[in-house]
Amino acid sequence: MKIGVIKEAEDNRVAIIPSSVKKLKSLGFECIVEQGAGSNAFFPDLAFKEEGASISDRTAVIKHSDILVSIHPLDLASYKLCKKDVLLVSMFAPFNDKDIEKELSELGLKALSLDMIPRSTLAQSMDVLSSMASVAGYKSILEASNILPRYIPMMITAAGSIKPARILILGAGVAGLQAIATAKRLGAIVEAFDTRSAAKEEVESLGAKFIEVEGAVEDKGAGGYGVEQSEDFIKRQRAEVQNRAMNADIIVTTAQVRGRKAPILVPKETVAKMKQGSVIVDLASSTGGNCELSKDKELINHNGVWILGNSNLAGKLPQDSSTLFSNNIFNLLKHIYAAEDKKLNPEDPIVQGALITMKND
Amino acid sequence: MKIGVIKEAEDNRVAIIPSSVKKLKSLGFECIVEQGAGSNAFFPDLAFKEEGASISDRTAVIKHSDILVSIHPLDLASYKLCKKDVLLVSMFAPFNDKDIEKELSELGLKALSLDMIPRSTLAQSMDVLSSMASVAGYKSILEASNILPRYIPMMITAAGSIKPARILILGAGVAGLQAIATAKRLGAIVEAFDTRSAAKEEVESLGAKFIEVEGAVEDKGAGGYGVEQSEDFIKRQRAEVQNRAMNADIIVTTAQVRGRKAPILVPKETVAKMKQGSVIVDLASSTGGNCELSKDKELINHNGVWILGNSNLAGKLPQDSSTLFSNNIFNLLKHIYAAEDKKLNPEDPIVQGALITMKND
Amino acid sequence: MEQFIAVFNENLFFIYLLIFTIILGFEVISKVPTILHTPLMSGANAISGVVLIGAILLIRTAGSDEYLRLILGLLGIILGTINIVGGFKVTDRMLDMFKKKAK
Amino acid sequence: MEQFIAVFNENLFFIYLLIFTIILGFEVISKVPTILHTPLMSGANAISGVVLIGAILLIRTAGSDEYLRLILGLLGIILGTINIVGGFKVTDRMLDMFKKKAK
Amino acid sequence: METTFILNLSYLIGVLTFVFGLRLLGSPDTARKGNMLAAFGMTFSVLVTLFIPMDDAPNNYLWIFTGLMIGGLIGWRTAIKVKMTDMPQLVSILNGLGGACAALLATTELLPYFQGTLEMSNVQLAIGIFALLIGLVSFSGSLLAYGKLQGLIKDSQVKLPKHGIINLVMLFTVLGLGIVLSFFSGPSTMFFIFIGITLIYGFSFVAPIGGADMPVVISLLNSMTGLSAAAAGFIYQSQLMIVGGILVGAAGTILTILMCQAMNRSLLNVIIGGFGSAGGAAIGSDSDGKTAKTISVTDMAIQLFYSQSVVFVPGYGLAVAQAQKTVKELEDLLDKNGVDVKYAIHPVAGRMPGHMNVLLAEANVPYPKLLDMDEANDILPNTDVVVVVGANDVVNPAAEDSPGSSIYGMPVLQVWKAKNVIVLKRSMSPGYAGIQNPLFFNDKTKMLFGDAKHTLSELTKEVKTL
Amino acid sequence: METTFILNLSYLIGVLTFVFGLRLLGSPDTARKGNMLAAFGMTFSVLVTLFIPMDDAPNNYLWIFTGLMIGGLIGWRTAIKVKMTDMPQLVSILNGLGGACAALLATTELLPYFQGTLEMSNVQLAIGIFALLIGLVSFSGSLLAYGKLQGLIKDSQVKLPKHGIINLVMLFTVLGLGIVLSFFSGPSTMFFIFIGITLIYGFSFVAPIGGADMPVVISLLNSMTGLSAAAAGFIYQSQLMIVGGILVGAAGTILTILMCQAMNRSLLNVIIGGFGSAGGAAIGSDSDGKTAKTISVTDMAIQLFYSQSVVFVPGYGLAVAQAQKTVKELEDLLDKNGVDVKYAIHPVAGRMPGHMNVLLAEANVPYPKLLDMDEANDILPNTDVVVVVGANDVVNPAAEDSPGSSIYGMPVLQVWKAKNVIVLKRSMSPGYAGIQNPLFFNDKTKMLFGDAKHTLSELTKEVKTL
Ligand SMILES: NC(=O)c1ccc[n+]([C@@H]2O[C@H](COP(=O)([O-])OP(=O)(O)OC[C@H]3O[C@@H](n4cnc5c(N)ncnc54)[C@H](OP(=O)(O)O)[C@@H]3O)[C@@H](O)[C@H]2O)c1
Ligand SMILES: NC(=O)c1ccc[n+]([C@@H]2O[C@H](COP(=O)([O-])OP(=O)(O)OC[C@H]3O[C@@H](n4cnc5c(N)ncnc54)[C@H](OP(=O)(O)O)[C@@H]3O)[C@@H](O)[C@H]2O)c1
Ligand SMILES: NC(=O)c1ccc[n+]([C@@H]2O[C@H](COP(=O)([O-])OP(=O)(O)OC[C@H]3O[C@@H](n4cnc5c(N)ncnc54)[C@H](O)[C@@H]3O)[C@@H](O)[C@H]2O)c1
Ligand SMILES: NC(=O)c1ccc[n+]([C@@H]2O[C@H](COP(=O)([O-])OP(=O)(O)OC[C@H]3O[C@@H](n4cnc5c(N)ncnc54)[C@H](O)[C@@H]3O)[C@@H](O)[C@H]2O)c1
Repeated sequence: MKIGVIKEAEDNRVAIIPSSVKKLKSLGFECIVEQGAGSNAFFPDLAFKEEGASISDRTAVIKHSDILVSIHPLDLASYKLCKKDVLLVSMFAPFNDKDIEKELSELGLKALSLDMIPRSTLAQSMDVLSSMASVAGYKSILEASNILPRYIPMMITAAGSIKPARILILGAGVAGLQAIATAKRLGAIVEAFDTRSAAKEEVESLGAKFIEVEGAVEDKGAGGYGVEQSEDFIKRQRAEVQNRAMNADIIVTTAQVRGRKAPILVPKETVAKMKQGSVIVDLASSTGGNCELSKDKELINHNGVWILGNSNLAGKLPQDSSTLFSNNIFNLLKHIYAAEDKKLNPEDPIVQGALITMKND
Repeated sequence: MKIGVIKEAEDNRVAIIPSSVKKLKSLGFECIVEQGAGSNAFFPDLAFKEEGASISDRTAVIKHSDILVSIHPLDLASYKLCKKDVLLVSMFAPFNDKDIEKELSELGLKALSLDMIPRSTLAQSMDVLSSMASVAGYKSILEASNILPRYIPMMITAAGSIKPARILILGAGVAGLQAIATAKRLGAIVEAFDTRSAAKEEVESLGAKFIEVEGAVEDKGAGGYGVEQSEDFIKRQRAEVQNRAMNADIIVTTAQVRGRKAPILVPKETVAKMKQGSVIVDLASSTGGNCELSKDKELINHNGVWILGNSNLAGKLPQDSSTLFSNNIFNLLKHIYAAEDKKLNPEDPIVQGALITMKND
Repeated sequence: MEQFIAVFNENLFFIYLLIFTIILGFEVISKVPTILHTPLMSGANAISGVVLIGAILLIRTAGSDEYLRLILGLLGIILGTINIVGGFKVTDRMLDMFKKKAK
Repeated sequence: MEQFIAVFNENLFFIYLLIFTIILGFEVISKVPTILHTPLMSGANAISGVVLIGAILLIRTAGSDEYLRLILGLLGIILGTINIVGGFKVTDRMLDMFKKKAK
Repeated sequence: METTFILNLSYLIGVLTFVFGLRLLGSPDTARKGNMLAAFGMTFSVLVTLFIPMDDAPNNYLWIFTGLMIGGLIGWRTAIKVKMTDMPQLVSILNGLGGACAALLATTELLPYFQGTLEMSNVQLAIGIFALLIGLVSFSGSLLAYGKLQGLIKDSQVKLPKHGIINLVMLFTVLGLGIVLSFFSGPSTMFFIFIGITLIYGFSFVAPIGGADMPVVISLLNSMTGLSAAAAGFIYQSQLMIVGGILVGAAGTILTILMCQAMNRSLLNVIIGGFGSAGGAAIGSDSDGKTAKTISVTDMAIQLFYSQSVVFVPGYGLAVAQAQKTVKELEDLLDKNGVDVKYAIHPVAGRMPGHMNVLLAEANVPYPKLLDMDEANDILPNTDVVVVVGANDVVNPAAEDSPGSSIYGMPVLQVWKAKNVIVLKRSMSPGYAGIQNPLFFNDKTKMLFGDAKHTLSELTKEVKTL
Repeated sequence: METTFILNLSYLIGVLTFVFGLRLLGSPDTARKGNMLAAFGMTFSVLVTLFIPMDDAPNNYLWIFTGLMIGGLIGWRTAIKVKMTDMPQLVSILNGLGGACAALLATTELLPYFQGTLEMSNVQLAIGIFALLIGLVSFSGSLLAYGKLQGLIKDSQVKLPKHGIINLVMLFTVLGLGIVLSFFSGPSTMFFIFIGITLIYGFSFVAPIGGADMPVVISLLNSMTGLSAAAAGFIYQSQLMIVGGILVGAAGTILTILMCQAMNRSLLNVIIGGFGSAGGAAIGSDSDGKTAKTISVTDMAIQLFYSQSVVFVPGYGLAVAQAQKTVKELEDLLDKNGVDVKYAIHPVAGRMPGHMNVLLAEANVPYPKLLDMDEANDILPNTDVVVVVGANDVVNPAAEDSPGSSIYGMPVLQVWKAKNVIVLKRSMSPGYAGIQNPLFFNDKTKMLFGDAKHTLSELTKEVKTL
């Protein structure tokens, strides 16, 4: 079977890297790689060749692949060139792009959406959302601290004492946790908030402070589960978060809700009260942003406050994130083609979750 | 006495910040600040006014100041507008700009060069070289890790294991040490090298590894001082450094020798052998660079290796470095005008060291 | 009471000795790390086999035809010896674990 | 030698007692932290003032006109009492330092 | 005169070897020496007792040597052949034999009196009865303890309802009979009845006690044997027996108390017993009814300290407990003793990629000590002890061998291939994936429950005493 | 009969209070109780001795109570008024008085014999001479020790050349005389000569010993007093004196040995003495000839543990020693005991801006514990102990008060305003600026030499035992 690897249009990453080419080969897959596909991630064509891939132009790759892998989906026109029984592998994001399922079905193509892989323990080695969110969380702090006109760590020096920066992480999923870890490393005072009940423990497991508000309702009878909180409590909690936000030097927001617009966690008024030169990094900008003012893929300065909207920060660490992405793809292909006859097993929960078209084909 | 503060032409910093204005006032100094002088460092004019400074246009500031403070020297034309008995305070760098002394003398102006302040324990609170080098060292790692397409820390994840980055610091002065500290924080494996004999202890005091070569000549009779090393030893040492450089993900070079061109520590051949996507940050680029290929104030990519030449990285952390700079200036002025009659004491070792014209005036 | 006082006064030093023995018994053990509890118990057990001495004296002084005494004494000797020999040996085996490794 | 053996056999329990006392003296002290050396010395010193008992017995049994004995005994009592009272008190003051703070 | 002197001196030496032997037994470094010393003193005293000239004593050496040979052989062989894990039983039975010996002596000396062929003073009588009573209880109690530990007898087979009250009643009966016999004498049948009831009482005394409390009882019985030996010593006027017996009695008593303290129980609580057979019930059991085994901090400390290689497997629990520095401290201690310590990092341990790396970097664990999954799986089969610190899913063998499991197919750390596995967690509850972990029921696995940070710092404390 | 019983019982109780008192004195938590217990037992025994009915004893209570009152008053007042720093002297003189008391008793009992008015057995005689000898040595030796510690007598004033040999000769003379007197009797002049020479020997014995060794000698003399009390006990047939005295003698001996061990010396080395008056010479002295004082790890540990507030001042030496984690460990321990611990960071401490911040962040010292210079200088005057860890220039008072100094005018941490300063460094060598530091010669300052990491970890060890 031939696996096609495409050069991403607006991303420095590449979906499959040379070392995976070799491993795939040992499983019986052959790779055709578009010219220059890996160059922005510092994987030159030569490296692909050395590991046994063939280099072709884009159309050839698309036309001859049995499995066509890309990070972002291609345009429909390109997909029309594909073989009939091709398997498209990409982050189709059917939750955000509501039409994609229908369009691909109409073309009669089998599409496996990487962002639909179930988030089970077993599937974690194939979960690109996790690995990319992790990179993004790390990168968000590096970007922010590079934009921030101030130091992160405390410094008591002959030229004056610098207080440690305060960094606020809103949304403590994979990206948020990685951001917390990185911020702590740099010496910041880190606080975090999330609505999930498990988040507190997770945040504290990294040594950061979880923002809590007194007076939470606890129902001993509920067996440890959270119970509905009072209106008043939620209000105070929100106020508390806003309070910390105003004193923060850096805010990283990562809160996303599948298939819906991202919740607004940093409204205009909060931004207006922030310190000059402070930085907001909004990882949810592609789905509307957690900050009211953020613009996707842009760094803006709003009255002295920097706001970076970028949901694709993983693309800014292209070499390692390509490596991780490629490993995920390898693990995925290895798993779904594990059967002797190299056929997809429609019963497999991962295939079931991720296959967005032609499920019963 | 009036202190004039100029908006820097090519730098985001400002030499005096609002809080220093206030402190200077309590010593009897008045500040006139050029419009927008602090805006790039996130100190708006309003803040200056609130602390008691007056805001003027550039010419007015230059004309009315008794002490004219700037980070970088102004052009001679501007200096011509000054009062006759003005004290110019700036980083004139007479070691690099050999003419400046003569030119200013000819104009009959008293100039105090900040980079000529003696590096004694006492003068450390006025030493802008130290404070700015410290910022630059910190920033060099942030910049480099932001350019690097890879992670710095080790990561063992479901999508593969990432090895920790290797960071090599050449020149372990103030900037180098700060770079070491920052790199260690981010989880890198750090190695450093310097020619000063005290450097080993200093590097190790930060928990990093000092690059040593076996067979150093040690003369017990020399009382602990280093002795001349054999030609062969120096050669092996250089080879050892080159070896580490080739395996490094990031190299930060900071080696400078006063009044001379910076030594070449990373020759072309080494760069050619470095990994794809690796980064060199050359803090010595303004005096020719420690890397043969570096270009001052430019980020270039040489066959897949990034080379950032920038000797002014402190300017990229404008708010805090302005604060530190301003504190240095305040300490300096407080020290040199400590006498009742607000006259410079020509005997003072700091005045003696830093005054580059009209020493006996 | 009279009798008690007499015994007390007469055997004063012996009573001192008993009390001191008890204190000493407490004292030597009181700071023992938990890990040594079992070997210590085993060692103490072996020492309590000292009752063998009594059995030996019993037989040595028994008439050669007092078979009941002799048989009971023989049994006593066997039991006591098992206690002593087995006790010390097994303690030694337990303590073998604590041999320091060459560092 | 004869004499020695006789004394030994007669005073067997007393000899046991002496030996056990010595062992006990060693034992109670042997694990003392360095910081307690001085107070312990001081406390032991106070206890050695027990010789006062002898001085009291001396006077109590001295004839009311044996002035030499009485005067020497008086001196003994004074010295012994100073040793005891001063010794315990000063030890107490030293140990005052170790009062645990309210935590 | 001179022989008395020699005897006295020899016994004095014997006593001193016991004192110093016990003392040396109190510290790991010298314990072996202490045992040897006491053994030497014992041998010496026995030899002196054997050969010291006695006026017109029949000696009967044949009887004696026969006894010594038989006893010595049996003792030695048993001690050599017993399995390490069966030691407690052995100690128990040995102790019972000692008690029996004392009881035998007492019986032999008392019998003529009750048969009316000998006169005895009240004091002698009382002491004899005391030696008999204690020796008998120690004997029958130790026998039952042996049976229980060896698995021959189950707790439920010998435990009666209201056993505490029964024991109390029996105790008073035995004591009452003893007092009557000592002070008012009685017929020889009464003497035999006394022996019978006392034996039953010893049995009954141990019957309700079980599980983790057995060592305490053995220790208690042990100190009883010491006392009975001392009492027997009075009969034979042997200082060695008296002082040695009392010494063992005292040491045994304090040891018993220490053991109770180590289990956070009172001695009374143990003896009245029954309730609280040490946490065994709190532990879950798997579907086959297998139960997880626990290990004590002390035993674990020894095991770690004296092993060649240890691998820590950190998981989310390490992060929750924030125990990274503590584990590092333990590592340092082990390292110093020459143990080869590594960390095995599973790719999905924790709750974010690289979670463990972040923590261990914070604790300054050097990179070369961190193994990723493949490296770890290579060395695990040759590892002496694996310590799983708050990890669960990532060491779940179900991922390899139960196709039905939701994590089947995920590569995991094969800790069960190591020689020993110790799991530190707070309870039997599952991890993130919510599935049971058969590892906990593996024969090689021992559990140590509690917050990881607390457990680890207890461990470091214990290791420091080694 | 009954009074004997009461006396015996009381003395038994007295002995037990001594045993347990000494035992409790061995642990910081119980030491005070132990002292009280022994004091109680002593009072009780004295009272019993006073009032127990004695057949036709003249009693002479007036004499006794006069003595008790005078002695009690003097003892109490001295003990109350003595300064903490003068304690060792006091213990020494008190001990001397005890020795004198024993010697007096012995003299009183022996005098009639030597005057020919009383017969005595050899054993009694020997024991009396023993009590006398030991008591006298203890008395005169303690007096000299007192004089030396109080500064009344300088080592050089009493130390003769070849003092070791002189002492040896005197020792043999004294012993010889004693033996002659015990076994062959002699005229009363010989008895008095014996007393005289023995007194001189006690003096001479202590003469060559000096400095840090004094406590050891006092302890040794102390155990001697115990033995003399025991010997005197034989004269009066008092078990309390005998057992109590021997107990103190044994405890004192082992204590003496422990003290020597703590100083890494042997007892013999101390007694032969002279060489090695504990490091004093290695320490530099400033221009006025003032010398720096050192402190022991133990004393420092106590001082830290029992103070209210401690401020650490880290400097470049902390970085060189890589002692950041160790200092944090110590902080944690102190913190647990309620000590308020802070860190004072001087702006130029270390070799790069923020050097200390980097290190302390690595050790996870929380930010609120870090004070910058101004904050620190505010609280330093109210700080109990400042611990300077490898800092030098940044705590140099010359910056404030010697206009000639190259760092004159630089603001520094005013550690000398705190109540106590302890400086941890390896030697007296200067820091980066290359200038001497008068702080080291300040009256409040004590030095503790050694690598900071090593010293700090010794400190934590010691603090853990508190
Ligand atoms: N790495 C990632 O990116 C990521 C992200 C999300 C989810 N996950 C999932 O998380 C799991 C990670 O596996 P894991 O083995 O690290 O963790 P785990 O399976 O979640 O198990 C953690 C164990 O730690 C114990 N524990 C919790 N607090 C403790 C404490 N204070 N002291 C001692 N033990 C404590 C818990 O047992 P007790 O309650 O009995 O103490 C629990 O069984 C995987 O299922 C993985 O898929 C991973
Ligand atoms: N902060 C900066 O940016 C910077 C940069 C360059 C220079 N400086 C200068 O460096 C100095 C800093 O002052 P400081 O007080 O931190 O340091 P310092 O004055 O240099 O003194 C450090 C002291 O630490 C002791 N030390 C070294 N290694 C040790 C070890 N392993 N254990 C214990 N002690 C050790 C040394 O004494 P022993 O040898 O006796 O042990 C030394 O006296 C100032 O003079 C400052 O001007 C600072
Ligand atoms: N294989 C696995 O087991 C696996 C893999 C990855 C993630 N996960 C789990 O999935 C969950 C989500 O991970 P993710 O990072 O992809 O989530 P995400 O990117 O969808 O959301 C990020 C975080 O934002 C939070 N959030 C949503 N609304 C919020 C609001 N209004 N205010 C504050 N916070 C808000 C969410 O709770 C989440 O933690 C986590 O619990 C993670 O542990 C499991
Ligand atoms: N007040 C003070 O006491 C004070 C203040 C600041 C700096 N200093 C000292 O001044 C010294 C220099 O500080 P800096 O950072 O300004 O120096 P710098 O910027 O002039 O040079 C940086 C470093 O490069 C090194 N270097 C030069 N040639 C080299 C070569 N060929 N290879 C490798 N390394 C080479 C130098 O030794 C120096 O450490 C340091 O020792 C520092 O501690 C003292």
